[in-house]
Amino acid sequence: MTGVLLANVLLAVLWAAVSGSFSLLNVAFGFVLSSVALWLIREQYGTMGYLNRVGRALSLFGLFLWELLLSAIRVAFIVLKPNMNLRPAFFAYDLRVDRDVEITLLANMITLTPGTLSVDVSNDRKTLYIHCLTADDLDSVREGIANGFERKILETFR
Amino acid sequence: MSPSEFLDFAIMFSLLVSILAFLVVSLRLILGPSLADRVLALDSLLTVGIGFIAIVAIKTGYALYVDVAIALGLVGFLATVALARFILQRGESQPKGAKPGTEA
Amino acid sequence: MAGEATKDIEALKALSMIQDSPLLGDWLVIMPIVIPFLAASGIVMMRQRVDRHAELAMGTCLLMTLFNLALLLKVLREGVVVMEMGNWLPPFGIVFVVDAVGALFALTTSVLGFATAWYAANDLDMRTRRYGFFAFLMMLISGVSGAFLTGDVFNLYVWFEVLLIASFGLIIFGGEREQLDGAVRYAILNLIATTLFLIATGFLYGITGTLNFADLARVIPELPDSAPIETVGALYIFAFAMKAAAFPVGSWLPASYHTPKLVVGALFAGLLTKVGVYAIFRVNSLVFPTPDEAIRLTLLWVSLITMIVGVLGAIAQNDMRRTLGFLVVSGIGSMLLGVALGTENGFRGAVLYAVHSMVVMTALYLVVGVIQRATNQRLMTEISGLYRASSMLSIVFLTLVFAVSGLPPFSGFWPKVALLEAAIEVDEGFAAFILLLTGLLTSIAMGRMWAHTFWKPAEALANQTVISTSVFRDPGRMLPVALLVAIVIALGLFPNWLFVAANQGASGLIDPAAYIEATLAGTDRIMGGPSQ
Amino acid sequence: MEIYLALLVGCFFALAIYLILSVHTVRIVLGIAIFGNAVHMSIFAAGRLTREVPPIVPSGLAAPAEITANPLPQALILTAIVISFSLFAYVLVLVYRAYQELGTDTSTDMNIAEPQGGPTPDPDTPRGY
Amino acid sequence: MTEYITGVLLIIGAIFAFVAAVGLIRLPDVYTRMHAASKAGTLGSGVMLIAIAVFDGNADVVLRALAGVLFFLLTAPVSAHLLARAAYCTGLKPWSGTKADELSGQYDSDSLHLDSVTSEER
Amino acid sequence: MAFSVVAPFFAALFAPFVTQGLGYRAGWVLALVPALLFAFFASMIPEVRDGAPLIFSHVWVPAYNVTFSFLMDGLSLTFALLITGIGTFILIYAGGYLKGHEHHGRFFAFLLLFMGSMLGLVTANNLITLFIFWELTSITSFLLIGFDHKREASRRAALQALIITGGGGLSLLAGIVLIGTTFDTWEMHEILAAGNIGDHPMYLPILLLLLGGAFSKSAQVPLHSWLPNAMEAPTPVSAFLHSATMVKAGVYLVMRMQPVLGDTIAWTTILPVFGGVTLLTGVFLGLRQTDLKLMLAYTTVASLGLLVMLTGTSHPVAIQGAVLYLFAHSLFKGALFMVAGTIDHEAGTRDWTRLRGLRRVMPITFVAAGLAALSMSGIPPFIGFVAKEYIYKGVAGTSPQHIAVVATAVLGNAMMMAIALAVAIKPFLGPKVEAPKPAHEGPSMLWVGPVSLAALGIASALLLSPTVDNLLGPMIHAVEGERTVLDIHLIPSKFDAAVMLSIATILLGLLSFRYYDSLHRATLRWTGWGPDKGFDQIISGLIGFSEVTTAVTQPGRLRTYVTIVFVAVAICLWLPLITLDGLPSVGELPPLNPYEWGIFALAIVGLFAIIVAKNRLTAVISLGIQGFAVALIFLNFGAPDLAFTQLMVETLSVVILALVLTRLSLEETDRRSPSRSLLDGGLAVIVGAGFSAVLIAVVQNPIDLRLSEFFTTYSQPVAHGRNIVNVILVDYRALDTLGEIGVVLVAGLACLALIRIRVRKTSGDPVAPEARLEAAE
Amino acid sequence: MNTVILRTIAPFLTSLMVIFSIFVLLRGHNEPGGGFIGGLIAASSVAIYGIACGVAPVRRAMVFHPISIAASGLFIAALSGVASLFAGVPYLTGLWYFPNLVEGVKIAISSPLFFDIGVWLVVVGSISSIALALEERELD
Ligand code: NA
Ligand code: NA
Repeated sequence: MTGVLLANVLLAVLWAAVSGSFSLLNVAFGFVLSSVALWLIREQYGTMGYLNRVGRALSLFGLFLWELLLSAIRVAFIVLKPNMNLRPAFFAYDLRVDRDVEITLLANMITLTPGTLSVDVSNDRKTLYIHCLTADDLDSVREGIANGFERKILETFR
Repeated sequence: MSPSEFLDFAIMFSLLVSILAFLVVSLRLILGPSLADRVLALDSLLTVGIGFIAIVAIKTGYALYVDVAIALGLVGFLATVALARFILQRGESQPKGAKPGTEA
Repeated sequence: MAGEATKDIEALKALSMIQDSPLLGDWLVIMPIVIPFLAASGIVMMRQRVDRHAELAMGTCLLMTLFNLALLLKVLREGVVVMEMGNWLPPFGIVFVVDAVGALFALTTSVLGFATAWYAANDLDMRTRRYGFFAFLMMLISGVSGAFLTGDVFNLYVWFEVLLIASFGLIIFGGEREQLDGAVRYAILNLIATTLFLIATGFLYGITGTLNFADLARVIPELPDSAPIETVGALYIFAFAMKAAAFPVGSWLPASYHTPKLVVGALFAGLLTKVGVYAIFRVNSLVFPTPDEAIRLTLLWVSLITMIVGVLGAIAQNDMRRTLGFLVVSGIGSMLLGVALGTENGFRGAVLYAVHSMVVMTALYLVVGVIQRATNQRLMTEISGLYRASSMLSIVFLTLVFAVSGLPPFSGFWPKVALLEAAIEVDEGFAAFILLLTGLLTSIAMGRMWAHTFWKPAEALANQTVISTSVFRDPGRMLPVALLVAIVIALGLFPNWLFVAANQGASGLIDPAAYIEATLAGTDRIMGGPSQ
Repeated sequence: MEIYLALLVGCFFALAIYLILSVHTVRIVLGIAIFGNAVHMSIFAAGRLTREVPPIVPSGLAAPAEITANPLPQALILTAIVISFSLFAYVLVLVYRAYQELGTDTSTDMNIAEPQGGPTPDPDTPRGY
Repeated sequence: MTEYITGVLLIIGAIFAFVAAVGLIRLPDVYTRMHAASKAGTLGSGVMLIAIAVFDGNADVVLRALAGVLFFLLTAPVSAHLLARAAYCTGLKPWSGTKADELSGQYDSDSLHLDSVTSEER
Repeated sequence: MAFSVVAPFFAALFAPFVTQGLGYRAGWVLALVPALLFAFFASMIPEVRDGAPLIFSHVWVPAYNVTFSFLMDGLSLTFALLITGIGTFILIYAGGYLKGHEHHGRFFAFLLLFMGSMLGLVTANNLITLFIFWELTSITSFLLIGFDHKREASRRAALQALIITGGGGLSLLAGIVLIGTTFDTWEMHEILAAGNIGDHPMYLPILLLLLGGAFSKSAQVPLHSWLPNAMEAPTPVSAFLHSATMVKAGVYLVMRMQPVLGDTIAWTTILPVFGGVTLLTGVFLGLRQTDLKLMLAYTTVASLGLLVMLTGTSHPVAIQGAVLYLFAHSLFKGALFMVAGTIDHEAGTRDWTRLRGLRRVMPITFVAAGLAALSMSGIPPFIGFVAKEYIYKGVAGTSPQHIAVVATAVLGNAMMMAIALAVAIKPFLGPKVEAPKPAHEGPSMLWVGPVSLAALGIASALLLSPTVDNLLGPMIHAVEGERTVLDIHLIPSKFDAAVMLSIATILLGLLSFRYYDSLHRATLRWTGWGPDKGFDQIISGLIGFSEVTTAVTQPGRLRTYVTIVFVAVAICLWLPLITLDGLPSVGELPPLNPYEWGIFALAIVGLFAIIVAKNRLTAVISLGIQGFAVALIFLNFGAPDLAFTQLMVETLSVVILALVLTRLSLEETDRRSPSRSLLDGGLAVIVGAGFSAVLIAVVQNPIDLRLSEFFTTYSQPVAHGRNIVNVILVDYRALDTLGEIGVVLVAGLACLALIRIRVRKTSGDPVAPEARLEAAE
Repeated sequence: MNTVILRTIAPFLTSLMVIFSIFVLLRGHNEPGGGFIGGLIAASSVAIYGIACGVAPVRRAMVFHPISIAASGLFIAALSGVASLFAGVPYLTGLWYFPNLVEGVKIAISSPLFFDIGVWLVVVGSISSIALALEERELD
């Protein structure tokens, strides 16, 4: 996978050199062009997996941004309402991801999305402790994480 | 409202709101009550500061101030990390009233 | 197209830069900075080769001494020497402007640096070196030299900070608790002093729009409003007086100078306060040549009280190092007297006194260092029997006792006569009296020290002093001291060259026209100015 | 405009000095930090203020098109800031070590370097000859 | 058009920043306040950086603005995590209205070792 | 000539080595030095007698108009001959006296050093040169008095001599400098040529200052006490320095300046009064003593008083008497001191009450003592007699107010005669008593000197006319300042008042000797305060005063120091503004933007938060707020680089503070009493307002932007940089930056050392053998 | 601090910040930035690395002792001015050289650049060494 990414970057640089401009736009354009080229040779070198993964990463990122926006708005509503109806709680979440990078990514995403905030990961990396603002139904929150970010992370990285 | 008038309005509005945010955050900083509250307040202050720099960048037309904003984000993170550790160690290693200079 | 652009640049360069190439000799001006900087960084880079640090430092100081000697001769022969850093026209770039005073002081600095490095090379343990003793030494010397040579007031501030931080580094070596206490006092008070210097510089820029000494000398008389500039003058004098450890803001010196290692105390005593005095010279000469009478009178009284308070403090001490600290203060009073008199002879006396005091105080600290090494004691009441223990040490110490008291035929005599003459010729009889009284009290303080520690037999004390005489036979410690004592004697017996330099320096301080001309002539040629 | 800043600077100075006059070394250190800031702003104001236009030559021009802020004080302050920071770091570490070794952060309790803290004469001063 | 987008982004950003500030004041304990700070605060400043990108439009500025945003997104949750952890470990009690605390008792008070809990244990 | 003055110094350098090789016999060898010098000076006699003063000038400090120059006239020549002549005998005597002493070589060296100094003093033409030698005699005297350094009395006496003569020296120096500024020269011959300056406005200060020096050196009351105490020195020193030569330096100075300063009311009042009082005090105190050396010392004091008194009359004949007496005194007193030393050396005591009948065992010494005592008593045909004759001639022939002078002279001389007889006769005559040591005649080294000097006392009187023609005549001329015709004879030509006074003196002296014991006891009845006790009181008072002063000026409290500093700052800020009417007026204020108010408010909030902060972290974070506000101000006023740096630095400061404060446990509250708070607050507000006011005053006038315009113009085209601030930092003012990174490096290094240094906990061991550094890596 | 999240993210942030700092350094002659600011950013990154992963890995990563790095910076800066000795101009005079690497890609090699690199090294080395030493001190 990294090999393909490297190839992609190298091709983009080659494009920039050939076209005589190292401006950002040109390099970015070269990157897209070389992605297309890599897509063309997908059968010979199996580059499709790489491209799929890039696509899934983009989709994860998009989901994240959207959730962040929602989350911020929700916080705004809570905070600006005269009567903040808070029911906070600390709860444990059983992790399926077990690599450090994935755990970190997940924890960060949880923090930036509505109502939840990662407090810590247990030392054996099995449990993520989360603080949430409205603890009416913790199980549905857990489920939302499991089926949302955690699944997407697993898809992207595995 | 012409585009530039609108932008001027938006800049002035956001500047004022940012400053207001600064002051409100500072209030938390003074009130505390816990150390974590104060560190959180400082962290928020820097976050708002990043926005403030962005506004100034647009106001002055020097978009390169974005670097200042990024740098502020970097060191702001460092500050929070260091202070969080400070809280941990203060809470842990040296209870109140411990006599100084007892080590080594 | 490209050629045209190049031509444009050349034309602009002709307007903004000095056109003549500097003579190779002009590089002497910057060497007191560059050499120790390179040496200091080299020492730190060679952290693992601790054994080479001392040699490098001594070699550097020796080289600097040679260069500074050449520089002094050049200045004495050719007048003020200037180098424009970055080739920019003064007052826009930074210039180093070296007159006789600056060159003389720089030379003294490098000599003292050599002596202390030599002594330290034989006195310090490897751990002290490992943590950069010699790097601090190098930086201290470069800071002091920079302060003596620069022609730019903000640059002067920078050198002040260099020497300050280097002294901060040096003061903590030794591993004693009282050092930390002394260092806290030293650091906080000195930090306040340099900060005041900085703000005064900011104000000065705000008033005059320039930072170059020579340019300031031209601009300030033309100013419409005298109140702000007088305030700035007062702030400068204050900040420098504090650095110089004048009464009543010099308490930091007796509070701290006795705490570090003796070799560090020797360096400090020789160099640090003199930088404050030198800065007062410069500011007095170029920036505020006709200070308010009130400022001058204040300075006069400050100088007199500093002399007396210093020497009384010296008499009151039992710790030999503290006595020396107070004597440093007292000497500062004498130098300030020369400045306060405001005459050419006054400046001459102050310059002579400064050189004398630098050498003698350094030597005294080193001698006390030898004594402490040998006896493991620091109180006069705990040390005795040195007279019998070493005649070499006795000669050295006695010479310094007489020198510091201003007795002939040693280095302290000539400055005293010159200052006395300066005071008498402007009818400051009381100042002359205080000057002489200080000399007498100094001889009492030091004479008692001599009687108690040297003449008094070892058996006279309840705890008989144990003297390890091998220290007195250690050439590594005794030779640097002997070198300084030889200088003290030489300055007493053959003071003519020193008078030549001091005369030239003092006349330059009173009438800085040559200094200004040397600095700004090139600019005037290009931009049109007073000398056109 | 400078006048406002001057007044603000006055507040900075006053607070800094109040802290430096404290007996607690850490407060002194904080005071020194604020003192530095006050000085930097003083220099800034002394070099006169210009709103917003930084002293940067726009790309492609030989000189700025409009009046910029005065660059020299900025350079001086930059130098001063870095120096103050270095000294601040040193003093802070020094105070910390002094606290560790002397067991106090109160300057009135630090009396090792100058033991005779009172007006009584030192009985140790040698007398006789 | 750029002006309008920029202006709107600025206003949005400022409002979020303000929200974060108000949250900091109004919310009852440090853990709840962190929600406000980490979400609204980050979004607020992020949006304003994007406003620069929109306003300027030069590739290098856009790239740096985006990199900045990415950086904040990376660091803000870490800050929150570290602070919350530090607060909890040093015994800062959550607000009395906190419904549940599954973290309670999981930290070893000396080593700060954090145990895991399985769903069965819950 | 210069070489002859410098020669003893060189000889001194070699003396220890010579002594190492030859032992006590080195005295004979080293005595060659003064002997040769004596010959050299003697060879000058004809020239000096016949002509004008000889001047030998060498370039020394041309940049300060100081020459190494010498003046040879009758006055200096006589002194030079006395110094070298007596010095020869003293060196020989010292060889025997200190035989076997561990520091014998050092002693010779000191003696030779002194001799050179004294020669320089009396021959110097340049006043600065004179002063240098003057002080050198003080220094060598200090070393010689303290030679027996193990005894506290010796150390005290040495310091006392140094302080009193040194203090007097300073007075002399002031006088010399005043002469220099008055005459515009320091060359003696030019000053002498200028004639009497009695009318000059600076006359009195010059006179008083010079007399300060002369009186201290020549032990005039009340500065006399050091001289008897100086008898702690070994006897050769007493004989040489403290009778024959050094103490005469003051007399020399008075005589030297007599032509210039003499013959005024001040001169003829001050000198005779001090001299007379000294004379009487000297003999009175001399009578109290039982120690032979002390008796001689007090008569020396008295003789010096007599000399000063005589010179102070400015009467030509009195001056003749003074010159004769000076010459005679040097001979007989030197001899008597050596005799006293020999007795001490051989009999083990100098107490005349314990010595009797030594004439048999020490015949040669007795002869020397007798001859010297007779000369001292003024018995013909000794030179002492001639001196006394002319003294009386001088004082008796003058105006009536000199009655007092005459009476003083007669009384003083008579008592001195009594003491002289007591010294010379009492130990030798009578039945032999048991001395601490079995006495016998000393070796030749111990009697050559006294015998020769005593013999000279009679020889010079018998050969009076050549002595006067060649030696004393020119000296008298020098002191009088003109060449008067001299008429000096051994045998009085007529029976005049002077002869009567002489006889009266001898009769009174004999009478006193007859009743010496009761006289001695009578003087002992008077006990009380004297300047010698006063010296101790002054020194201990000085120490006490120093302690009190230092406790006030150096109270040891950091807060006090800081307070003083800021009070001084407040004065520096406000005083010029107020006195020069520079208080700024605040006119039209330009409006501030609302958000600018906000930034200012943020800064104030930060400051406020620091004050109210109850714990460290709050204070640290509040520090962050104000730093952040400062950065915003920089940003707002077009300083992105500054804002950038400020943000980074403030944050890093907070980080380092946090790192450090982790281990610090500090007081939560600012421990200040309310009054102290008010005081500190008041001072802080005054200083803060002062800075504001000055800053406003600074910005009131327009600024000259030359520098920045230059930078702006050339940054891009010449320095190739568009960020002008950065170009200033790395090009225009790169040297600042270089120094500054030096600061950064050293700060890092210093912090490193500070953190690593291990400090000892015990404070018992006062000197650190080595730094306690922990090996880090 | 022993948390998975910080330890995971810190190296990444560190490398990002170092790159940013070098960018700020090189760009400083024309835009806000320069050796100081760049150096401070890099030092911050070292501090983060140190806090997250411990001092020993940082020391290994830096290879040389940070204070030696700082010293080399001072050496470079001081020496960059000496180059002008050979150009016959005074100390610290800016010397510029514009080689064409590739056609159209002009880069500037200059003594002020080396000077600024020296500044960068000094700031990085010095502040890192203070921070690391303090950090080590925490542990003992
Ligand atoms: Na000093
Ligand atoms: Na820079």
